[in-house]
Amino acid sequence: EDIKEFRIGILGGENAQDRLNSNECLRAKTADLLGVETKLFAPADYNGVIQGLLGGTIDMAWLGASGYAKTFLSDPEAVEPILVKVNNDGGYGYYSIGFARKDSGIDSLEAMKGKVFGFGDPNSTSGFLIPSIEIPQATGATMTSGDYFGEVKFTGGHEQTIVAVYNGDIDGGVTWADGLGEWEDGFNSGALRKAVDAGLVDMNELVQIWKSKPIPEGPVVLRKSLPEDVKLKMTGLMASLKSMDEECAYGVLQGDAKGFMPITHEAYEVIVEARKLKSN
Amino acid sequence: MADLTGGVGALRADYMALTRRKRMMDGIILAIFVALMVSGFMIADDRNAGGFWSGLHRLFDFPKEVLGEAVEKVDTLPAHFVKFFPSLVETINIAGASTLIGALAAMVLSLLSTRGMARWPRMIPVFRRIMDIMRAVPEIVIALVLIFVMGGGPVPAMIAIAFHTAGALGKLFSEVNENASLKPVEGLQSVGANWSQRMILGVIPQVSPNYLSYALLRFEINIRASAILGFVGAGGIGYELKNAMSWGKGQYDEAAAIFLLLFATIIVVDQVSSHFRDRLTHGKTDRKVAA
Amino acid sequence: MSALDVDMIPVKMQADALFRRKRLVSFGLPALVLAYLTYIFFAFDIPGLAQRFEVDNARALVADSYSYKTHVTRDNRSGEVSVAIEGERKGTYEAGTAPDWVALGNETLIDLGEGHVVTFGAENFMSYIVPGYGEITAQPSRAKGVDATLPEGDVPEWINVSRNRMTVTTEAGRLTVTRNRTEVFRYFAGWELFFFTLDSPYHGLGFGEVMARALGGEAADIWLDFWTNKMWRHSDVAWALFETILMAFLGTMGAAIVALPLAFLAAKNFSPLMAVRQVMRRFFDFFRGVDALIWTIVLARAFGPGPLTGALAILITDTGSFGKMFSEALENADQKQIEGIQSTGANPVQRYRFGVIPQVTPVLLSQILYYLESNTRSATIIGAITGGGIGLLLTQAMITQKDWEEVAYYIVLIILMVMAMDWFSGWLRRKLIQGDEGGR
Amino acid sequence: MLTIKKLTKAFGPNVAVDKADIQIDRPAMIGIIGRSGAGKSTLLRMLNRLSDATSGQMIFEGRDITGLTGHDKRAWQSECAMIFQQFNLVPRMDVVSNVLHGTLNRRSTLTTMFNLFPTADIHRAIDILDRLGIAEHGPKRAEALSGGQQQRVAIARALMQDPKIILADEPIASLDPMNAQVVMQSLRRIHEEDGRMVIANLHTLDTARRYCDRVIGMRDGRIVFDGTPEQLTTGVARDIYGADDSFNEAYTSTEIQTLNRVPA
Amino acid sequence: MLTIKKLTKAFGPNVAVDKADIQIDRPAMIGIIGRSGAGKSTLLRMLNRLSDATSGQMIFEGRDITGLTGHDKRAWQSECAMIFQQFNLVPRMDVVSNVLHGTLNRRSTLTTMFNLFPTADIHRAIDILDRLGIAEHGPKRAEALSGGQQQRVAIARALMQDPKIILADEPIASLDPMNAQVVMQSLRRIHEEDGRMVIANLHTLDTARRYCDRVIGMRDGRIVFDGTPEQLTTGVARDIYGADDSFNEAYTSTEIQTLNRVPA
Ligand SMILES: Nc1ncnc2c1ncn2[C@@H]1O[C@H](COP(=O)(O)OP(=O)(O)OP(=O)(O)O)[C@@H](O)[C@H]1O
Ligand SMILES: Nc1ncnc2c1ncn2[C@@H]1O[C@H](COP(=O)(O)OP(=O)(O)OP(=O)(O)O)[C@@H](O)[C@H]1O
Ligand SMILES: [Mg+2]
Ligand SMILES: [Mg+2]
Repeated sequence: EDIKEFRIGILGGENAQDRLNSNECLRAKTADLLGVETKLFAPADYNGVIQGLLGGTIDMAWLGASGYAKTFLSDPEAVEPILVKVNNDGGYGYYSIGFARKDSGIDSLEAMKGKVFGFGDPNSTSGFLIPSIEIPQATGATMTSGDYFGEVKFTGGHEQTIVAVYNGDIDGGVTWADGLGEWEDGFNSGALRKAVDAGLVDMNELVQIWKSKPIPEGPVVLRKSLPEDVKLKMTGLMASLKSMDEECAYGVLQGDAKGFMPITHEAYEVIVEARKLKSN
Repeated sequence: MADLTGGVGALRADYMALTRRKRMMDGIILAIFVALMVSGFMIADDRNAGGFWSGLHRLFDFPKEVLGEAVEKVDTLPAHFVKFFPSLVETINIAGASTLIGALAAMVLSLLSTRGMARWPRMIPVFRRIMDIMRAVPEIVIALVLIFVMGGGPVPAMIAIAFHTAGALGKLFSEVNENASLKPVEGLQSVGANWSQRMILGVIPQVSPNYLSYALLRFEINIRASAILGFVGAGGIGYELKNAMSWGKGQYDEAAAIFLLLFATIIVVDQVSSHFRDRLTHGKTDRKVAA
Repeated sequence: MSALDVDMIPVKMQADALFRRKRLVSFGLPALVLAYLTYIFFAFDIPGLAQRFEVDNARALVADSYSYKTHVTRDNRSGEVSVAIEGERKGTYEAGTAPDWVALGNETLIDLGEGHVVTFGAENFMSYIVPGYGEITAQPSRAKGVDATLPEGDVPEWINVSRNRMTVTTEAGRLTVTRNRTEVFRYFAGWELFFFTLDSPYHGLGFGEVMARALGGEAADIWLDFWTNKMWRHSDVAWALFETILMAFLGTMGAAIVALPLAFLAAKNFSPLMAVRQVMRRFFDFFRGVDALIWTIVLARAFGPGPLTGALAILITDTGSFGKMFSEALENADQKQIEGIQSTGANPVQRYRFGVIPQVTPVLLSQILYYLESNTRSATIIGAITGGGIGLLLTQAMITQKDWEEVAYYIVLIILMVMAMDWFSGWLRRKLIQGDEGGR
Repeated sequence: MLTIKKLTKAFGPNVAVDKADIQIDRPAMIGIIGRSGAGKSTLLRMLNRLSDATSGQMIFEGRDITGLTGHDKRAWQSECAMIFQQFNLVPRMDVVSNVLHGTLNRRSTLTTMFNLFPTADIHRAIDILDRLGIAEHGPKRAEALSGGQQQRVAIARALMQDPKIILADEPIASLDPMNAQVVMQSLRRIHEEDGRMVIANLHTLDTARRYCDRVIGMRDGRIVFDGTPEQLTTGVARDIYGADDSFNEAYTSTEIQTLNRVPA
Repeated sequence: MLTIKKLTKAFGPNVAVDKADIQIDRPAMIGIIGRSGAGKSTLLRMLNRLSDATSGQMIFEGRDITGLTGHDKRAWQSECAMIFQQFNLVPRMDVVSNVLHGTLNRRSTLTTMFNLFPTADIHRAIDILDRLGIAEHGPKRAEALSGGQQQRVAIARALMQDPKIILADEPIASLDPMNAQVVMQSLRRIHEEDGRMVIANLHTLDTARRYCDRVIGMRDGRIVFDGTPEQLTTGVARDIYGADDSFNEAYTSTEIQTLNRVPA
């Protein structure tokens, strides 16, 4: 069967219009390749794209690992991972970074005991899923408010976590970073770097209190029920994006990266298990 | 007699012309409306990720998923109710406090912007524009800005809702004021009462039942608004609902419990307040006005 | 006379009692309000909030909303200097060009005004002359960090220096130095590149000149450059506004169309069965009680993100509201007119058409139009959470927490849009309700 | 022509019309009198089938109309026009449209939905209005007219139905004496010129005497008098109104007396 | 005592009061007559400073009251009570509270907000109501009283102010003759017993004649008569009312004539 249009979902982190704009070239290429009308959608949160994939109203998206796991758990037949972003250093991982204000005297998880701790979005891998599993392993206590931390909150997203810690609304929080480069710059890329670039925070005021094991970058997924040739064409297009059009790849990959490489569901089984664990 | 039929003939012609004109106007208006609706629908349908017709059969997928899990874990619901009750109280408090503060501000603003009552009659247009602007700002805008400045929690939501409420109620209140009699005010003026005395004694007693009725209606609306603001980080039950909802499978039982709590609250408040409003405006025509 | 006084004693006592009661009420009510607000004061931890209040953030927000900054950045590894408005790629000056207050060359001289001068020297060296304070220099390197030198004396509050990073904030601008980068911000009032971006030939021209060129036949080009401005995206913003209004319009009108027949089923005097009526009423309560936002989430699965989903969510909620209000209006309908029509042998549909609709039209119309305005606001919020439109632009601009000038722009647009809809619906209401001579 | 047999209407334990028997052989102008609550309105409403009889029969030209339902009932209603005390017009619509409502039974739902009445009907409506002397008010809204004018619009609507019977429930009770006279004269003229049967509830004896060929008196739901105006003596009236010896006919006729004082 | 000099009030091009000169030396009961629109109300409202004069001066006991503002103006208003045709009470409040409003100028906003009127004041209010014969209505809402009773509450409020002057703007125009008499007699008694100056706009000649020591006639904003009731002949009245020879004094006095017919 043929498709009449192709719909690409884009996840947040940047101004909606900027996101649409940096993916505009991808839209044009897709439309050329598939010969059908192609549209971009940039809902406000992870859930919007996930619902779209589940409901069959979005055909391709670049999800976070946790978001992929959620999709998989809701309906294993909905989507399949095809590609993952590869960093300049050849890896495809990043880190969840725990941080606090320097002047609060907190410099480690131990010092956070009894303090207020903030996660980002519940569907974020680095902002919630991984830390919510690895931090209890480190502290030996659960993440329930009052158990180890005085209170555990969701701030809503990486940006909000950073601002909340910086303002002192919460004592410590987690966000993502590539773990490369200098702390003072907020690493080479990630939410901290963006905040620094925006002049929102001064990294001199912050300290790192925790760092996760590497987290796999989220996959680019396609809806399983798409026709095979569409899947093949789109996989090819995404994989060769960097070599075809550097400028476009920069926008789509949200920065400098080596490109995409193929990946399968197996790479995310750990995350799926982790997520299952967190469901009550 | 011929003259008479001629008269009737003229009347007939006039009326037919009138009817034709009216029919044409009706037709044009109807056509414009239908065209707007149809083209609007088509644009929206086109801009949407999924189409209307193709998505229709999936309408119940999501409720089914949520209900499925909720039914499966129905025994956890009472525990969830207890767990989320404090958040519900917070949501109600946000609505209550903001309605109260908003209504007080609206009272002053409306008195200042009603002819015959205004403290500074020349400033009436200024206060009116202020109310228009306060009314036009969606709560979420103020809430988001305030969350940025002072962090999450109930206060930004309270301020945001109170701000909007002041504008919305201010307009309704000033309509009420306009129907109030100025005679008592003049009577009080003649004894040398100052402005606040004239307002407290001369106006407020006349208008308070209507004020109260509108404020109650607003309270209903504000409960919903404060739940919504929870979605953007302003605390209360909306925050819990958003977290449970967006986590998805695995926490849908929580989502269902929160939803039931919220829904029950809205219904209860709605019924209680409409009962009181009926009593307050008993006999008068109660013009229900939108948010 | 004394007998009269005695007569008055019970009256006076009665009055005293009355006033005691009144005093109780007039003290009691404010006291209750005050008690509640006190409770709120502590329940919402307002004292703690005052402490957390970030004056800096507020200042940054306010300042940024009416001003913009230009970044002059040197990459301390490659030595390249770039100038970019708001530090964005689309606001970057072409290599080798810069605004007139930046002199490129072997040494880059940056004049921040009022005597503040920053120099990017050779070998990553930099200096900043602050009038009334002295010269700040730094020599960032991989080995020794920032290696800053300040004038004698205590380090003032506006300088934040550590081994690997230095920040200097003055009225003239801001300077940050890390091992990798040296960056200077200079602030300007206004919204940057609001009309034309740097690559447009019309950038930097005065209004008069642009007008003159427009009259000279370049109007279409000028409009295109403005309309497709990459920084402000006027066309996208206009489209978003339209989408928001579209959601409100479709939702409100659709709800009215759906609710009208259903309202008959829920009205005491029209509903065939008590049970039907009760069921309809509960349906209305349900549709109304679940907010449009939650409907958006429910509908997102079926229809995906987009304006249609938002419009349908509004439609569902308002079907509840309208259903309730319409059925109340119908219950208040005058039975005499209906009976008059009935007595001619009209069938039920005709009875409703002529006996009911003409008398409820003004009530319904005014309610629908009130909702149209209020739904414009709701559509903004719905858009903010999932749907699209100006609300999405606004929340996204806010989440990035740097484009406050865009936020301010969107807020102004939203306020204007809502006020325009308010005015429009009021105008239409007056027009339709007064002007429909003869009824319909 | 119209035969009413043991027609009864009970509201719960309350019997509003009690085994009424009426026999009418030729189109006549009939007045029904009786004090408030006697059952006059209820009787007329049953005839028009606005309410259902509890028991008994109504037969018009050999056809039993008591149990008609749906389409047949509406067809009967269109043959049997009703005029109300409060006019029961659609106040926000123009006069001609109100008159056109008399044709609703003959037109399809769809055309009427969009207010699409045939031009011929519109012309006839204006002619009828002209006959009643109010054609020039045709384009006005009904609510803009005086009471007497509105009642004439109601009569026009009735005529538009081209009915065999016109029922009028206290048609002049809300009118001032001048207008009352105009309306009663219109009804009488319709009866005489078109030969239609007119049954009118009246609350003043002298109106009944003056305009009707036959008067029916009701009391507590029962028919207690049926005869010509001449037979309606003060004694009989006392009986109908259940009054004692102090009964003065003038009590029931304030309005027409006033009317007599007005130069006609 | 009270001197009014060239007092003028113009509403745009319309001169409502035109260079009025009045000189009053001792507390008197003064009636102002004149036809509708003559400027009576405007004059009184200027005296009470409810509206501002366009030009001219008002001097009371040596003090110029024309230009007072803010606190001083309100203090003057408290010395100069006003009674209105429509009573201008707070209808939803009880009678005693309405009377207590007379003391507002002396009380702070806070006091009034919390209803903290001193008990002594409350008792005095009741005494005043008693003097006017309506003490037993004290706890009722003002709106529950008849017109005459409400007007007496208004007088009580005026007395509560303990004013030097009482201004009354057609105090009996909305009252029936019985009540009118009671109200006028109350005003007269207050004048006689307390020695307060009373200035009343009246619209009937014989009321003015009966109750006043001095009558001022206005026409088109100007003062055209100023003298004792005895000097107020029919000719003068014709002048004031701008009537021609067919002028009949009875035209202005329907109510009191009716009063005379009512057994007192
Ligand atoms: N819908 C109803 N439900 C209950 N009782 C009714 C109803 N309609 C009429 N009745 C009763 O039936 C009796 C006859 O009423 P009806 O209206 O026929 O009297 P009427 O002769 O028309 O009086 P009037 O001159 O006041 O119009 C009265 O006792 C009335 O209370
Ligand atoms: N607020 C106002 N604005 C404009 N014109 C006014 C105003 N008040 C009064 N006038 C005019 O001033 C003139 C005098 O009015 P005023 O009310 O003093 O007359 P009056 O003698 O009290 O008449 P009445 O017996 O009808 O109360 C009239 O022509 C009136 O129209
Ligand atoms: Mg009747
Ligand atoms: Mg007057």
